[in-house]
Parts: sequence; structure tokens; C-alpha cells
Amino acid sequence: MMEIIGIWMAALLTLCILSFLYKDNPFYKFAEHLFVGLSAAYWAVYSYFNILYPNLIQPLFGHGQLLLIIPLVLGIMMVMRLFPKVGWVSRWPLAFIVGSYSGYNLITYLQSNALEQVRATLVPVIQIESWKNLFTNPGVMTFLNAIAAPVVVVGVTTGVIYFFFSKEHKGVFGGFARIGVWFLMIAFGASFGYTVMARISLLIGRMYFLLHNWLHLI
Amino acid sequence: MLVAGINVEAFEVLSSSEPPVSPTEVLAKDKPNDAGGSIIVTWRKSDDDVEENELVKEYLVFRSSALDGEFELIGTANKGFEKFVDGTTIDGTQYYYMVKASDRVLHSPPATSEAVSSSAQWFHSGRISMLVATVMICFLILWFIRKAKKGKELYIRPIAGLEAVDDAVGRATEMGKPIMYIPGIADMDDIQTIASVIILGRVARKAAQYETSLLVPCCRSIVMSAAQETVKEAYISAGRSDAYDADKIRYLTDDQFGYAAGVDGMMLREKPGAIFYMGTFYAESLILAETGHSTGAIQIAGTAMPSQLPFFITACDYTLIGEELFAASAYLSKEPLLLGSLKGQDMGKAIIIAILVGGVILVSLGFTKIIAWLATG
Amino acid sequence: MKKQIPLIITFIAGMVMILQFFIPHRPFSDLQQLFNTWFLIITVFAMILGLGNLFKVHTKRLQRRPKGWWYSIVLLAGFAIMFIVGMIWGPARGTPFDYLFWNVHLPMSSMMFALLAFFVASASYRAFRARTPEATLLLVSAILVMIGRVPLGNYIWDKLPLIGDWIMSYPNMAGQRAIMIGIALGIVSTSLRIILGIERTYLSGK
Amino acid sequence: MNIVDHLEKLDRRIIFLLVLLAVIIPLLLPIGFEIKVSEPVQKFYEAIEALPPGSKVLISSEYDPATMPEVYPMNQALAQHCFKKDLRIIGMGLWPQGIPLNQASMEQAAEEYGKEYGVDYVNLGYKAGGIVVISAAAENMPNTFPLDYAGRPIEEFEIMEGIRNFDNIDLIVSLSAGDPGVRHWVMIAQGRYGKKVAGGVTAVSAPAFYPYLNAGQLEGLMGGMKGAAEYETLLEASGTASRGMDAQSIAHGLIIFLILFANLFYLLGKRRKK
Repeated sequence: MMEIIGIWMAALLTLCILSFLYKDNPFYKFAEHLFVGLSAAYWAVYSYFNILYPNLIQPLFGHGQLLLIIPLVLGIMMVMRLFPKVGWVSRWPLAFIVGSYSGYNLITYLQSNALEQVRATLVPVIQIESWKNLFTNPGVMTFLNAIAAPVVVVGVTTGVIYFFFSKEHKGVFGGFARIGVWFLMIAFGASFGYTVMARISLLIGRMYFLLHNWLHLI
Repeated sequence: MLVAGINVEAFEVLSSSEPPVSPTEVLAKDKPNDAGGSIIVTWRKSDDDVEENELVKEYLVFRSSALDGEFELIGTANKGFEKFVDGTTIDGTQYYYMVKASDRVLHSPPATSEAVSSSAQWFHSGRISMLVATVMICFLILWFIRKAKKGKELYIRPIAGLEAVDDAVGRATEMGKPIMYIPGIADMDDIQTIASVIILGRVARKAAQYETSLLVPCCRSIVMSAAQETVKEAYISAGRSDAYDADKIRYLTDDQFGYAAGVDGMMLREKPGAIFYMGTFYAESLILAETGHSTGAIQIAGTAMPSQLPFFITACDYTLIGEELFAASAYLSKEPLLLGSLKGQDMGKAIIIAILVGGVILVSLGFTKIIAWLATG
Repeated sequence: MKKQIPLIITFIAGMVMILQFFIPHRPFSDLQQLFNTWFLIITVFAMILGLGNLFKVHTKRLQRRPKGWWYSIVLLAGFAIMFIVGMIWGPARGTPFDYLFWNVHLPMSSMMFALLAFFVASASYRAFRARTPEATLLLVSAILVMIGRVPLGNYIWDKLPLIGDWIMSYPNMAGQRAIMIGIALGIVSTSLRIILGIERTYLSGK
Repeated sequence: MNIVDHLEKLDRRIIFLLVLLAVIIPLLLPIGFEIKVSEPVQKFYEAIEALPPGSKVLISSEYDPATMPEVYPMNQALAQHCFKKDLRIIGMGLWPQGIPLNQASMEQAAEEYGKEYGVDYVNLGYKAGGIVVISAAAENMPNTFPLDYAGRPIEEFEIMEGIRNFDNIDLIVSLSAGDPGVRHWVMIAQGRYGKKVAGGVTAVSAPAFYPYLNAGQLEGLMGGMKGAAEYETLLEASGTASRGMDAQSIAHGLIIFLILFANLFYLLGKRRKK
């Protein structure tokens, strides 16, 4: 019984959200407000049971890990914003968060987004094997594979040139920046095209639910 | 029956009546670049450890604190492997390791290592390239900030999306419509969100000057607090503290799609004249941007999420791509200190291009050592 | 003083996190994990602020009764039901909280996400026009990759899926990599400005 | 206003309706198109094929019900493949909502191949902290995950014997719909500990992982429902992903057609204005 009610609720709410595509309407408004309120509570409950209890309450009061007094105090300071007179103390935990994650991200991104990516781009521009392939078996794919390595080097280099802020994009430099933009556009088009599929999958998932679980048509 | 922690009955067929040949060259050394407590044991495979048969099924690793003391089994490694990491050592204590090849019934005679102890290191030797890179790039940025401080005029190229910020605010004002600023769905631990809050400050100041109302729906409580603080400050510095309304900067829900549903609803009902999307976005990017587009608002987006950029590019009027998002606060403030850091970033990019081009030439000529030099640990 | 202390905290926290990368020794090796836990704990406390704001906005609507005020009741009721059920029975499998999650929260969440199938269609119909050389590249690469992804492409020309893959693996990757490198520098510079207190608007410094 | 202008400013609700029909009709009346396997999926498949029986594969589930249509079929196919090859699976997850889904796929495959919980597979459950959990598990698995997803101590399970850290894991697979996910596994498990990592991701994020694939930081990559359907094809098993591929193809074809159609009229309109 509960299962059938569940499927009906799920199906009707799915339709409420879908109705948004036609125009803003009372069904969507109902679902939207329910969704915001319910999900806010979901994450609040979730955070209590999965973060606050196992990481603060239990270890601090159960096992006496006194170091946890620091985040407890920082957390309370954060809430002090509610009281205008002492609200300024909420800047301390904020400063701690922003500071520590700035430091952390500085290092992490420099490593994985800059150095590692540069390193991965260092491949010989002339891949003898693929050129041999091209001459023994000329075709579109053998040609594309032969030029792959230089394409990557040119793409990465000109792409980075596009991001130069302090130099005017004209002359030879501007030409490179323009090629960089082309690479960015190809990348955006490709990513978009590649994604379309995924988005359709999601809709298939929902329609499958409506047609199979709810209406039993398939 | 359990032999050395392994269920013997699980293996009905006994492969051989003779124990396998021992592994050789057992070496134990402190695991480098760690916080201590680990020793790496390596050996050379037993001659019986070959792919074709099952004479060796695994290696058993034993440990003792004295050569003539009792050796305790601490772990196993599959056949074909020549390494085991013991992560349970006490720093400063001497250990001996013994490795036996086994077919899970019979064990080879042991091969034993020299004494070794684990320790913690104060510097990660595999990260020298990172240290050099960090110091160099930070130095460059600081150098140009210093130069800018001394009053050197710096050229910064126009960035279309940022030039449009004024227009967008102006147009919303003319139409008598509010501005909506969406700071992304990540929390303050993400630099993009921090950058977004900084840009919000600049946009809020313009909104205050134009006396246009500014709506900021937030997905995280800390972001909401920071946004309130920033907008309030912007209104104060624009001399319009009376117009600041904390309720306009509101929290909706931490839920990704709950937030998207709520913001979509707000867009349709408040009908903003300009919408800004700045920060970290995931799949909700296009849900928001397409709904925003249907309301006819001017839309300016900026994100460093490569996967969401294509959607903003197609659905928004202007999009700040990756690094441009981080340049935005400097650009909008026009403060020389901040502009100096942009010049520093450019120098960093110049060095990267030099390494790229030089590196590719070297690698093409067969000098592949450079790849190892750039390893980041 | 009210402004100095936060800047000092930012500086110390930032420098410590940079140093921990290079120092395997304790306590540095544990700091990242420690700070992360602390951050999560602070976030939960901060939720009080967010939820307080949500209540304030919607109870005000109940008092003032603007058009559509009763949706605020839906919102508050949705919150109350989920919160009470969650606090009484907990979030484990098989609880009423779990039931509401799967039958109310999830369908709305999934359908909201699935709206993208429609928006992808409308956005590409509108934006993928051969207006400029750049827009044409965007269009062509999108079409090639899209056709390569479905059996249709294979029927037209058996090389199309391979060409789609090639675009993804090389020109696309090169573009992505350039963006990533730019982002890294942007983040280094922004982080550095924050740690050194040059950028402090988020603390409403100036 | 002539017909060209009309089509330029076509009411988007007509597009919405066409998309809806393009999905519903093939679901009701299946066609059965052929599926071609791409290289990253082939590589993924081979990475599993190359493991000797008894090897331990860590499958970390970083997705949620919202992304289920894309990632869940991968999880199912992977579990099937591992058990078919007599590999052992250690499940875990950095997203709490991924745990029951990972568990369900493993249970389903275990039933099919007669595998037993605790011996052939285990689910260590969820731990908050993302990247930090990866580092912690890399150093010490039993300390990071003292209990399984149902709160039973892991010492009870035979599969966990001898597992101390990532040195005892042969392949790591992250099925992720966002962060924390594959990106972080590559950063930590591959970058800092040199482990082999393969990923299954949503189609939208897949392009962003090509650099990692190309740099050898990823062993293989499955992208979206298509990737899952390809994997199902390699496994010679028909799963939920294969079933949706017809609707997928038709709707996809519709969007391509719409773009070409729009451009045709755009160019016609431009010529007329001249």
C-alpha cells in the first residue's frame, strides 16, 4: 500500500515539475515550494546525523577529544551573526575557512591543473609510427592521428595565449590568441555535443519511471 | 583450518608436495616522504613464481624486532608482486623482515632483511618542482603588485563580459527591474565562490549607486552570510546604507536541484532585468540560464568549471571563461594592486608557454628527462 | 583590531596549508584532514543562519499576505514534516525519512535534472547558428561529436564516430587543458591576494 | 513576418513537445539499433580483463539517485564483470546516496554468479570528507573504515584480511557524477600513491576527463548511458542502458535535425536580406 502511494506521489510530483515547461503555474509553484522546504530539512537532518554527531558530538563528549573545542567555538562564533553587537566575531571562522582553503587550493590547482597538465603535453610532435602509418595507409584517420600531437601542442599554447590580460591582442600575438579562441570554441562545441546524450538519458530515466513503474505500459 | 590467517580448506587441490623456492634480495627501507610509521619491503620473485603454474600463490611477510626473536605474520602479497608496505611500524624501533613464498599450503624457507627503522621526514623530496613553481609564481605576482604600487601604469585588455556589467546594471535600472546575482552552488571552501563574493561586492556597489534592488539567492549558509556582509559594506561605501535589505540576500536550500527549482521560480516571478551567474556551477547551469533567457534578462556568466562553460556560452549574453572569472574582481575594481597581480599571472603563463614549447622540442629530440624533472610528487 | 585579527587568521591558516604540502612530518600531515572536519562542523552551525533566514522571509510573507502567500505554508510545512520525521526516526534505510526522500524529494530532483534534455534542445536550436567563424566552429564540432555518438553516424559514414572521438581526444582536450592552466594561475593569484590580505572584500574590509 | 522569421523565433515549447515525443515513442515501440564500442570504454574493459582472478577491485560510488540513469547501469555492468572474472570487490563511496545503489548492483551480480558477502565483496559505506578520505584510506584502510556500511566490524570479513592500504588494492574504479569523484581519485590515489584508477562518469563531465585519460592518469573511462551500453555490449549482457539507447538515438537525431534545420533557415533568411 505504502509503495503504491509512494509511486503515485512520485509520479504526480514529477508531472508538477514537468509542467514548468509549459509555463509558471500553480502546480509547479506547489512542487517548487515543497521541494525547497523539504530539501532544506533533508540536508539539515542529514548534516546532523552524518557530520555533527559523528565528527563533533560523539568524539568530543563521548571520547573527550578536546581539540574539537576549536571548531565548536568557531561554529558558535559563526552563529553570533544573529546578534548585531557581537556579529563581528563571525569573521573569525570565515577568515579561517577562506584562509585555509585558499592555501590548500593554491597548491592543489598548481599541481594538478598547471604542472601536471603541462607535463602531459610534453610529447614528441612527430610521432614516427603514425607518420609511417599515414604513408602506408593514407586515409582520414591515419592523417588525423599523425597530426594529433602537434594539434595538442598548438591548441594548449595558443589557448593559454588567449588568456593573456596585459597584452593587446593584435598582430602576431593577436593571431595566436585568435587560434586559441578557435580551440576553445571547438572544445565547447564538442563538450556540448557530447553532453546532449547524457541529458536525454535523464529524461529517459524519468519517462521509464512514469511508463513502467506508474502506468505499467512497458 | 586456518594457516597464517588463510583458510586452507578453500583450496582443495594441493599443487605440489614440495615447498616453492624462496624469494631473494629482501630489502627493507623507510618509506620516504611520509609522516613515519611505514617501511617498504621489496624482494625479488621466487624462481617458482611464473605465470604458467600456481607453485607460488602469494608471499607472506613477517616482522620481528630481533633477528633471533619471534617473527609475526603482518601481511601478504599476491604472486607476481615484489613489494609490501608495512604501515604499522613505530618510528625509531629496529625491525627485521622475512619473506616466504607460499602455495597456501607449503612455505618456502624465509629470506631475511637487514635491520631497519621508520622515520618521518621534514621535507617531501619528490616535490621540489612544486616548491620551485610555487615560489616562482608567487614571487612574480608579488613583484608586479609591488611595481603597480609604485604607480607604474598597466595595460589590461578589454574583457567583453566585464565591460557589459555596467550596461547590464544600467539597463535593469532603466526598466525598473531588479538585478539577480547567483553565486554558484559551492561553499566558501571553493575559491570560485570566494571570487564570486568579491565580484558581488563590485556589482552591489554599482547597484547601490543606481538605486536598483539586488537579489542574491544562496545555496549555502556561509555564502549567504558572506554575501550579506559584502553587499551591506558595498551599500555603506556607496553612501546608500538605508537602501540595504538583508532579506534580499536569502538562503533557499543546500540541495542542488531544490535550489535550481527555487531560483527558477524567483526568476519568473521577480522578472530581473539582469542576471549574473558567477562561481561554481554544475548541471543546474543550463536549467537556470535557459529559464533566465526566457525572461528576457541580460545574462552574464562566469565560471571555472570547464564542463559548464559550453552551456553558459550558448545561453548567456556574455561568459567569463575560467581565468577571466578570477580576473574580474581586479578588472572591476581598477585598483593598481589587483591589476598588478594580473600582470604577474601573465608572466606565469609566459613561463608555462616557454616550458611547453621548449619541453616539446627537447622531448621531440629525445631528451625525455625533462618530464621526470617536472614530476610533482 | 576587529579587522586585523581575521586577516592574521587568514594569513596563518593559508600559509600552514601551503606548507603542509611540502612537509610530510606530523602535525602537518594531519592538518588537511583536521581542517576539513572543522570546516564541515562550522558549516553545520552556519545552517542555523540559513534556515533562520528562510523562516524569516516566509513568516513575513504569512504576516503580510502578498499574492501567492499560501505557498509559504507549503514550504514551511514541507520543512517541518521532513525535519521532525528525520529527527525522530533518523535517516537510516526504511525510516519514514527515507520514504519521503525516495518518493517526494527524489522524483522532483530527478525531474528537475531531466528538464535539461529540453533545455539542451532549445539552447542548441537557438545558439548554434553559423553567424561568425567562431560560432561556426562551435556548431561544426558540436554536430560532428553529436552525430558520432549515435548509431546514425555510423550509417552515414563509418569514420564519423572515430572523428568525433578524435575531436574529443585532441582539439577538445587541448582547449580544456588551456582553460585548466589559466584557471590554475587565476586561483594561485586570487589565493595569494587573499592570504596576504590584499583582497579582503569578503571580510568587508574595504 | 514571413515563415523564415517564424522559424527563427520558434516557440520553444514546440521543441519541448518534440523532445518529449522523441523519448516516449521509442520507449513504447523499441527498434533495436546496433551499439559501437569506443576506445576509452574498451580500455576500461581491458583493465578489468587483465586482472588475475582473486584481485581486489575498489569500486567507489560517487553518484546519487538523480544521476542514476547514467551511472547505475555502469555500476551493474562492472559488478557483473568483476564477478564473472572471479575478482573481489571492495565497495565504498564518497557520496552517501551512492552507497545503497552500489550495494544493490553488487548484490544483484553476486546472486547471478553465486558470490558471497564478506568473501567476494564487501561494502565499506560512506565517509564524509572527500579527498581527505581518499588520502586516509590510501594510508590505512582498516582505520578509515573500521565498519562496513551496516556497522559490522570489517575484521569479520575474509575479504578484508591482509588489506592494510592501497598497496593491497589492484584497481580503483570511481563512478562519479561530480565532486568529490574521479578527479580526486586521480589526484590522490593515482597522483600521490601511483594506483591504477579507472572512472565512470556522467556524459557531461566526460570531456573534462580526456586530459587525464590522455596523460595516462586514468586507465579507462565510461561516459554516460552510452558508455554503460557499450560496456554492456562488451560483456554481451543486455542491461538497462542498452534498452534506453533507441530513445536516445531518436531524441539525439531530433536535436541534430533541429540544429541543421535552424541553420538552413538562418542562411536562407540571410540571403533574402541581402
